[in-house]
Amino acid sequence: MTVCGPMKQYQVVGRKAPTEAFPNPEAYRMIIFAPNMVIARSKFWYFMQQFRKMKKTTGEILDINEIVEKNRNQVKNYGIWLRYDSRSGTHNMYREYRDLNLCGAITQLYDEMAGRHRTRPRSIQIIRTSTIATADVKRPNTLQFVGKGLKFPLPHRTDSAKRGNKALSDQTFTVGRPTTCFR
Amino acid sequence: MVFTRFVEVGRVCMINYGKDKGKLATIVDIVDGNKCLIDGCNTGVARQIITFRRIALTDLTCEIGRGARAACIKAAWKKGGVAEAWAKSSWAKKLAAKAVRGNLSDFDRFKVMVARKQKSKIVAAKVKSM
Amino acid sequence: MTRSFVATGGPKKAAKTVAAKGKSARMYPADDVAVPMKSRKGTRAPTKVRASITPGTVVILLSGRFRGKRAVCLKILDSGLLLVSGPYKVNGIPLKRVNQAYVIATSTKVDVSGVKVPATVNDAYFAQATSNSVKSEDKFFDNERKAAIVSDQRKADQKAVDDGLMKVVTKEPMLKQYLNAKFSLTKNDRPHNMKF
Amino acid sequence: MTKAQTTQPTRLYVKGVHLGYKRGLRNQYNHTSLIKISGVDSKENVDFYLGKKIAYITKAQKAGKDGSKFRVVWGKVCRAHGGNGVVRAKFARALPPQSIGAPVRVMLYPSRV
Repeated sequence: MTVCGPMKQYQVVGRKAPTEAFPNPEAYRMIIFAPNMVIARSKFWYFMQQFRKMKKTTGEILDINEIVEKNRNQVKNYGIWLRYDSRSGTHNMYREYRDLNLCGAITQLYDEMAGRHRTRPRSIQIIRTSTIATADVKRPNTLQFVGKGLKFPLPHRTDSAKRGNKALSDQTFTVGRPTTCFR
Repeated sequence: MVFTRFVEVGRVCMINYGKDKGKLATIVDIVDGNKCLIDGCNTGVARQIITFRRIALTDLTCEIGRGARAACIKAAWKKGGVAEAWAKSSWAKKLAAKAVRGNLSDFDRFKVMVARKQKSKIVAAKVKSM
Repeated sequence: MTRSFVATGGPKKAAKTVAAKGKSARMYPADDVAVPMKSRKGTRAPTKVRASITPGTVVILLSGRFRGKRAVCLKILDSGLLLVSGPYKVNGIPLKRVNQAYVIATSTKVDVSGVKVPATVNDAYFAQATSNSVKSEDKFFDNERKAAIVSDQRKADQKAVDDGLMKVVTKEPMLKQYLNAKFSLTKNDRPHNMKF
Repeated sequence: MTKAQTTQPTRLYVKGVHLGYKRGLRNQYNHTSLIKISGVDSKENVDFYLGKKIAYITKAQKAGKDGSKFRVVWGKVCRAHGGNGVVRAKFARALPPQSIGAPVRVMLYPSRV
């Protein structure tokens, strides 16, 4: 699987193609995270093959639709249980992210796993996800940002645009010295 | 050095990048060490997650709870008189003046130039007499 | 089509008459007769002057002797050139024609409805004058001096226009000084961001 | 101009610099020069300058036919070169290589404002 842009959440329903002997095979529903529907369908068959004796050539997708989170106005804590293959073995992991929606958290996860563990998207399997109440947050990095009365300054940074100039990051040379001091 | 402007819930900030550049928004929640959730219901900025690099903190704050809704923020702005306080700040005045200067016509620029000359003449005379 | 059966001339007289009736020609010339291509001169669409320039617009001249000076556009001539005047009394720009490409139109407008431009001031009025001066310039400096003598007619026209124009110009404060001043780019001027 | 040139009273051009020529990785196309116009940092800003005349001016030892020691190569702005405000320009004669890094004048005409 590849990751391109933000991940989306899909619900995929599929089953074995009906035959004379089994006119009404059982249907399976799965929640898949993928950047698009094509990849979601492919991912569905990848997991199905592991659980049941089914594959794409002998099966059919009954339904696929994107699940859009209703409340995208609040920052929530997401816990994600996953399994990934590193260069030396397979590991289980639990990670926490803060975001407006689950898909955003999943996107962060894929980015971070690539950065910290050089993990490719194809070797990540998401086992379970859930929103976590503030009291249940485990990871210190997340804990930092859920406390009450949190505030911190932005002490040393470059302004993205100064004196009508373009952002410093956009230009190779500039006559204006960056301001790094902010109140 | 003592800091006076903080990333905190209720802090009014100015967006300095992208299509909403130059507009005010309120920090509603802090996502992590790099980004926060802002809401610009008073200034037409959509509620969104934004990185700290793209905002500048102002001196102003308003009293809202974490994750406050648009209506709450609007009320808090009204109560705290944020819009008026902003209009009074020298930062806002500078921006306004800049906008006015940028829109001057050629004739207006000439008038400004003449006025400036007159002013400096008066100042120079005063300085000389001192 | 470089050749046409519909043309005047001996060999095609017959063809012409028949063509007029709408029948095919009974007789036609044995040889193809070369007919000169129709000239497109004179049928050119009149030059469009951009919307920012109207009679009364203060313009900044960009090239030539009066570059950087501001003048008032009085009229758009048939040739598409702009008739401008300083006024002469203010900044020394006489009644002259300029191409709109060499002019920045400012948003400042002067009410020129009261300014009467003599009807004789048209393209021909200037064409005559320029050809004279070009000739003399080619020769000697002395001749140029002579050519620089302005005819009384010109003086009268200039005066007529200036009188009307000065009335309007002096009415608006600072306008006279503005027209007298030169436009120049300075260190941090970005013409692409400027409003004129 | 036959008259003695005094200093130009007003600057009616924008300063530019000849950066080099249009080129690929291995080929260079001298017929088109890249010009950096001062203060132009984005493609949107380039729009104002499209079609504007550019003068590359040098001073020579001997006066030319017109009696002036200044030589001019005229060109004009063709289009933007990428998105950072650099423009492509065509000159009546391709600019010489020693002009790379040299100032050019981007005139304000033909004007569209």
